[in-house]
Amino acid sequence: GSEDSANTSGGGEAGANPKTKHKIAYVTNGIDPFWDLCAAGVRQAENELGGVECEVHFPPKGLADQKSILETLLAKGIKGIAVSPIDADGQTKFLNEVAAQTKLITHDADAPKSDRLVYIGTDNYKAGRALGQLVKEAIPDGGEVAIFVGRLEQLNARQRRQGVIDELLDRPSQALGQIKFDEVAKVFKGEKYTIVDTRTDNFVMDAAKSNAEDAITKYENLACMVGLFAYNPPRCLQAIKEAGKLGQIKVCGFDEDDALLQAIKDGHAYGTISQQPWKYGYESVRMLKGILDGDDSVVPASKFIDVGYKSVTAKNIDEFWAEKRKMTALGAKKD
Amino acid sequence: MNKNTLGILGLFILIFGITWASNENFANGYNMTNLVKWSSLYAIMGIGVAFVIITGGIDLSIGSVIGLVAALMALAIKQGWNPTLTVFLLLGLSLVIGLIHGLLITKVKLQPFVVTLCGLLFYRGISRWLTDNQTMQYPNTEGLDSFFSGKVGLFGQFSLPSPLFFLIVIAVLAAFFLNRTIWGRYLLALGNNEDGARYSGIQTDRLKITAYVICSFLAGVSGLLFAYELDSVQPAQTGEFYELYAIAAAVLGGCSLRGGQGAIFGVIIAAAVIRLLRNSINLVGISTHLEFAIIGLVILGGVTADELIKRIVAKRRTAQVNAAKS
Amino acid sequence: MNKNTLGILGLFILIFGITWASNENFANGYNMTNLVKWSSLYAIMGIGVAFVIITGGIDLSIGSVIGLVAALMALAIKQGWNPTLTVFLLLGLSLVIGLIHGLLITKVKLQPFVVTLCGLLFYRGISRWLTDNQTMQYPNTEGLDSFFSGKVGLFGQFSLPSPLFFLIVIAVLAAFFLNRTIWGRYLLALGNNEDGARYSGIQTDRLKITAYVICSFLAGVSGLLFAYELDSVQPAQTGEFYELYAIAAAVLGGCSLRGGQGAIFGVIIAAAVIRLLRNSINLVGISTHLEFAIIGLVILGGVTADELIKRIVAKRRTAQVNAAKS
Amino acid sequence: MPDAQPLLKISAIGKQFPGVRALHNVDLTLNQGEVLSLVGENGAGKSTMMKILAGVHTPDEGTIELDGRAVQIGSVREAQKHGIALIHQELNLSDNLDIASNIFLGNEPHKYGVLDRKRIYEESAGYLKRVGLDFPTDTLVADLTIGHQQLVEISKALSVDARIIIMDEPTSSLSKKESGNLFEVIRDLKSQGIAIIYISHRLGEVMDLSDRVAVLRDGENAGELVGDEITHDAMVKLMVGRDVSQFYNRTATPPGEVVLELDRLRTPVHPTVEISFNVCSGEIVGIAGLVGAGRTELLQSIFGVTPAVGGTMKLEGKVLNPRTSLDAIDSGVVLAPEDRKRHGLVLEMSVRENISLARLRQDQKVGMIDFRGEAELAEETIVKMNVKTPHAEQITQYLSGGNQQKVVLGKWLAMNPRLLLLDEPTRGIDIGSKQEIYRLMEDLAASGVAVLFVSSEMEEVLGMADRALVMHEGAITGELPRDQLSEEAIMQLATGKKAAA
Ligand SMILES: Nc1ncnc2c1ncn2[C@@H]1O[C@H](COP(=O)(O)OP(=O)(O)OP(=O)(O)O)[C@@H](O)[C@H]1O
Ligand SMILES: Nc1ncnc2c1ncn2[C@@H]1O[C@H](COP(=O)(O)OP(=O)(O)OP(=O)(O)O)[C@@H](O)[C@H]1O
Ligand SMILES: [Mg+2]
Ligand SMILES: [Mg+2]
Repeated sequence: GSEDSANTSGGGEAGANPKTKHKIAYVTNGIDPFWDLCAAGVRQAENELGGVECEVHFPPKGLADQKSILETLLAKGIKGIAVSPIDADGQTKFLNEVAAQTKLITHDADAPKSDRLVYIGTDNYKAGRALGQLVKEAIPDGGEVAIFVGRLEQLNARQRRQGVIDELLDRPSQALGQIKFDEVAKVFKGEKYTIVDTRTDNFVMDAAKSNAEDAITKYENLACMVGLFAYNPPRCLQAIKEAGKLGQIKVCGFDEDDALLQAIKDGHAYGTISQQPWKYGYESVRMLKGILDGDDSVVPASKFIDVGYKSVTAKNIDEFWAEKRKMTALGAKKD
Repeated sequence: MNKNTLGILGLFILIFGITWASNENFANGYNMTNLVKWSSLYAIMGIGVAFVIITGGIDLSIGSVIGLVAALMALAIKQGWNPTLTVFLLLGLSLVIGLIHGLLITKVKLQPFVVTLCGLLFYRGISRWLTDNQTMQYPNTEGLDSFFSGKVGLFGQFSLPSPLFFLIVIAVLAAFFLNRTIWGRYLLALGNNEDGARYSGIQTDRLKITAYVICSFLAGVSGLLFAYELDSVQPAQTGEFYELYAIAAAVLGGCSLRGGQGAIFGVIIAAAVIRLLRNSINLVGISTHLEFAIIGLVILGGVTADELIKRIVAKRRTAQVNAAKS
Repeated sequence: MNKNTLGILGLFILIFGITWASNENFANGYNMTNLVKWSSLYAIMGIGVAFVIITGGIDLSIGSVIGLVAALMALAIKQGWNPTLTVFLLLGLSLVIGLIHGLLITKVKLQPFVVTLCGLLFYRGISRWLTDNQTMQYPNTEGLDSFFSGKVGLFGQFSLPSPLFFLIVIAVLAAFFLNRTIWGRYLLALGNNEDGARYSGIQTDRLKITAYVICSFLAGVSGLLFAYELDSVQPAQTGEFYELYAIAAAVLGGCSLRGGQGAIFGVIIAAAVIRLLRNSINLVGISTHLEFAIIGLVILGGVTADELIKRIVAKRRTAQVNAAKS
Repeated sequence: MPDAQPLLKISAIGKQFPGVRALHNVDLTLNQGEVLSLVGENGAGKSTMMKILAGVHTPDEGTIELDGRAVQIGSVREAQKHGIALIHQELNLSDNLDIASNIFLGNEPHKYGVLDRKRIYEESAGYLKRVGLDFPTDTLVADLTIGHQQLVEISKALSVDARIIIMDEPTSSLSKKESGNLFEVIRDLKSQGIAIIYISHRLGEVMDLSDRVAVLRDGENAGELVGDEITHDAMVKLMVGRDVSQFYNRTATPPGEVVLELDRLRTPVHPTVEISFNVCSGEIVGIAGLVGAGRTELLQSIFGVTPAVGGTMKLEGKVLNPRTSLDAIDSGVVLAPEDRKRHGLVLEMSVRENISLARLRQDQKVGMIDFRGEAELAEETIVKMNVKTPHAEQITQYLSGGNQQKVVLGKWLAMNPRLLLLDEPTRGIDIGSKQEIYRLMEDLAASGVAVLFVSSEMEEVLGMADRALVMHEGAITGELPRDQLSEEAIMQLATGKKAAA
């Protein structure tokens, strides 16, 4: 009886409806406020560009969850997916499976060996070097530097850290694909700068703060604290404030937590490197829409769209913060 | 099949039906295959923990054991060890872990919750340390890859994933062990009344240790399955939280945390319910932020309904007795 | 102070000494103030969960309750609610949460592990959903800020952090309640022998509910303290895992998971041990990757030593009894 | 004799449990200052009736009147307010607390909830004196023997200012001396106008104490006896519905070869005391002694659950050194333990599963359960032991005490033991079942099994033992052959006076 019902159902009509929006999905690598800013960019593009309807998924616990979300999206017949692969190399095979069934692009982290159509991202190593540059500006006379990060198992975290270390030790630049990573439990002594420690907190907020506190206790001559994940610099700032060493220990960070931006404005922190996350979201939607509309010109020959990064210091903080506010407000939409 | 299992089966069918009705793609081959795959993975963990729960114990460490085994496998391959040999070594390691748990619990008489909580912390820390907290890839050691995460096509996009075969073997053995062998009977007896079992000549310590060994062993198997399924390991994350899902599956599937009660089939269905819920949330398009809340509610609803049904049955039985007597 | 508490105090002094010896900065005012602060925060959670453990129950939900309260506070302030009023509302909410747990456990007769596991999932999901999973900053509502996370300077960099005052008040009340009031007595009695307590006219259900209410309430208080301490909330992460630390502190501090046993002072010292370990790991310069492993080992070592000491004491007592008899 | 206005009047009480009708249409009256005994077989509903009075259970139907006024007793609190105190059949102390705290548990003197510790310790000392318990009031209950714990329970009942005190088998774990002490207390209470409801399976005590006896059978009133009507035979007849004559009819046969031989055995609780004796095939040997004399400990050491710390044992000439019960069972030694519910049975399992629990190992086929054999064994045993159960699948929890004990025995008989150890085989068991258990012991002895039993009931030892060993503080103080058995001789040895050998 299925043939009869197929005739009478309006299935054909709906498929031909030109107003039907492309259903696409934006998949992150976890739950983090960073991704909410990206989602803001997604919403913005959705509103501005029209013709697409985008789901945003935050896999709660790592790779298994990301994989099953992608599988479900495929099952659902989604037309395009932008994903930030948690482990690009390990996932290549699976990503190819995905790419075979839908339009796949990567953002934030690339899977260069996979069949993804385009990668939207920044060079985290370069961004790390830029962060090292900020540290140099913050403490031009040199001194002890400690690094704080959530987890070093994420490639971007390792790249950033390596960038900072290489820059401070004035090592030559490494190519993104072939970076040699330094050990974690090691002190790196350069001419002016010494990287005394790297502490991880596993995303536990109180650990992030107490790591900062303990570093202040341990390294009496600490000159600069570098936070590689969004929540790290604000925790460092709190610890410094409570130790009565505001201004004495400089802070340089990554990302754009409001507390950090405020501190830059107030002169308590030196600066931060922003990847302008909304651009990931915006560009991802723009790419997918273009690809789905059959407009191949959106994809550059290099298959790489560099959204770049921005060094934010007291000089440009007002302008940057205004942009962030605008983006957040623009994209805010309950999911 | 007992009454408990019927309840959870009903829940499964209900959610299955609702999801199907609200999304036509739900029943396609691709999605079904995936659902079967993830359910199998969860069910294997759940069966392991069910054995421990039947003895009246608990195992909080399995998530970390999964992480450890997965990490060590990747590490060993990287170091150039023979993959197949490593698999056996790691399964051996998980047996040893279970043995240690069991010995601490029976001989030193520590509480299972405490021992396995320490295990949870310890194995996770060791994984992170050994791998320097780096994500590790699984190279294509072809044989193992398709053994642990391959598929046998059926028709269309319907296929049978490797973990299902593992589950079938494990479930059949487990159910057989529990219901048909003397040791299974002993396990149930000691879960109900440990002293009573001991006075009947049952070597309760050995059996309890066996239960922890089975549990850790199946966690080890799961670790390999998960790792090969994902082709990669994150030492800080892989397996995190799984103990809670496994325990939830065991409880929802009819194991009482008081011990002495358990049904393998129920655990499998319960694991499938948990996976189905997640699938359903993603398919129907409910905010992923709500996922945990919904799973929590459904489990709570499930066990509450179970409890209330039991009471009604008991009441009816009283009424029957009265009717018969007067 | 009982014997159990002496053991954990010894452990504390040992680690304290070792750390001090290996890092001279350890004993400076800044570090001591921090150590006291974090220990107080953990101890408050630990005391809450101790009440539940004394009844023979467990509460896995407190980490999620902490996250929920912290998230709602930020949300309310953002929405322009009166902060002080919100504090009272949220403390009220945590009371209600405890009440619901208690009712489900006593009236519907669900197992504490199951109820609070569902709570763990549910509250976490709700926090994420309500806040749309956004990190929320705590604006400087000055009064509350210094109330929950202020400091009273002593000399040099030594000062007394707010959480310490909270802890003192809570600990004194808790110890008084447990050891000096009839309800504390009832709690201990019912944890040991629930039927016996009921036959003595003790309203066991009410008391058990009270224990869950106290636990959730203290989790609520901790939620506010943590949030103000960190000046921000990550709905998906704040409080995650804390239940395990709190339970570990309670167990290490002398509460038996079998119920009927508990000492507030022990829990406080045990919480301090856990925090001290972390501090020590950072100061001595051990890889943070190993943190979990070390904490796990120390807890296991602590409870093992405790168990072995108990046995030796029991043996000596037997010997004495025999000596007295013959 | 009853006054116009009884203190307590219970009418037409009914109570159902899932699958069990415990009480049906029960009437009972109680007058001021009288001792009313309640007797009946296991499961007759005695404890249930008393739990209703104490507010533990609520009745499904019927009324309770106190001083002529109908009352609802919805909780233990309310019962206490009405002046009703119940000493439960099972011990209900919190052994993490001390004696004083337990005596006042639920009834503490307090000010705004704050304990009045001084009063608690002072006043509890007085109660201890009354029941003759000579311990400091801050002794942990966990450190007391069962018998002493029972005395704490009794002190607890005295501490609530009760008009009605109910004692549910208070002497089941008391020795003769301690029981005597309790009877003094009861008479004293009675003289103060307090009414007592006394439940016991020891009919001798009942005859001595009671003004009136009410008998329950199958949850219904079976009759009442007053004054001179209270005789052993009359009570038994009402309880079981027929005459039970010839209670003990042991006729010893000459013993066979030595089955069990103990040579200077030392148990963990009394590691300095050496125990030596023999038990022969076909012999029934009783072990008498006061509570806490170490009899249970001895049986447990022979059975391997608490392995001996020194000395040697031989079973039929072969060295027996069991480290676990399994070792003992494999050599042909089995034990029906004192605490049936905790050690004897897996209460949540069916009669079939309990009966086969020990035998499974023998009948296995490469580890697999022989289900058919198991079912046959269960059916056979139920018939042989005369277990009253609707079917083999009944959960043992729902059986009466006597039938539970028969299941325990059935489990062990299926093992064809060489030596049967019985610890208080008839504790808390009604008269009909008792008789069947005695018969069984004799049958086994006749078939050549050696039987060693521990009993605190003097008549049981006198009636059943071919030979009695008497223990005191872990040591065997004497051995009495059947012709020298007497109450006085046993008491002498049990209190530590060595027999002039
Ligand atoms: N809580 C309960 N749930 C179910 N059945 C019960 C419960 N308590 C008692 N029963 C059943 O009710 C009946 C009466 O039990 P009760 O304990 O009153 O007997 P009893 O006369 O005190 O026996 P005994 O001499 O062995 O103490 C028995 O069949 C018993 O199994
Ligand atoms: N597991 C144990 N741990 C410590 N002491 C024990 C233990 N079991 C028995 N005892 C003690 O050993 C002594 C002998 O106890 P046992 O139970 O063997 O005596 P019994 O003569 O069988 O008395 P009952 O009639 O009460 O069973 C008592 O003082 C008792 O408190
Ligand atoms: Mg009774
Ligand atoms: Mg005994």
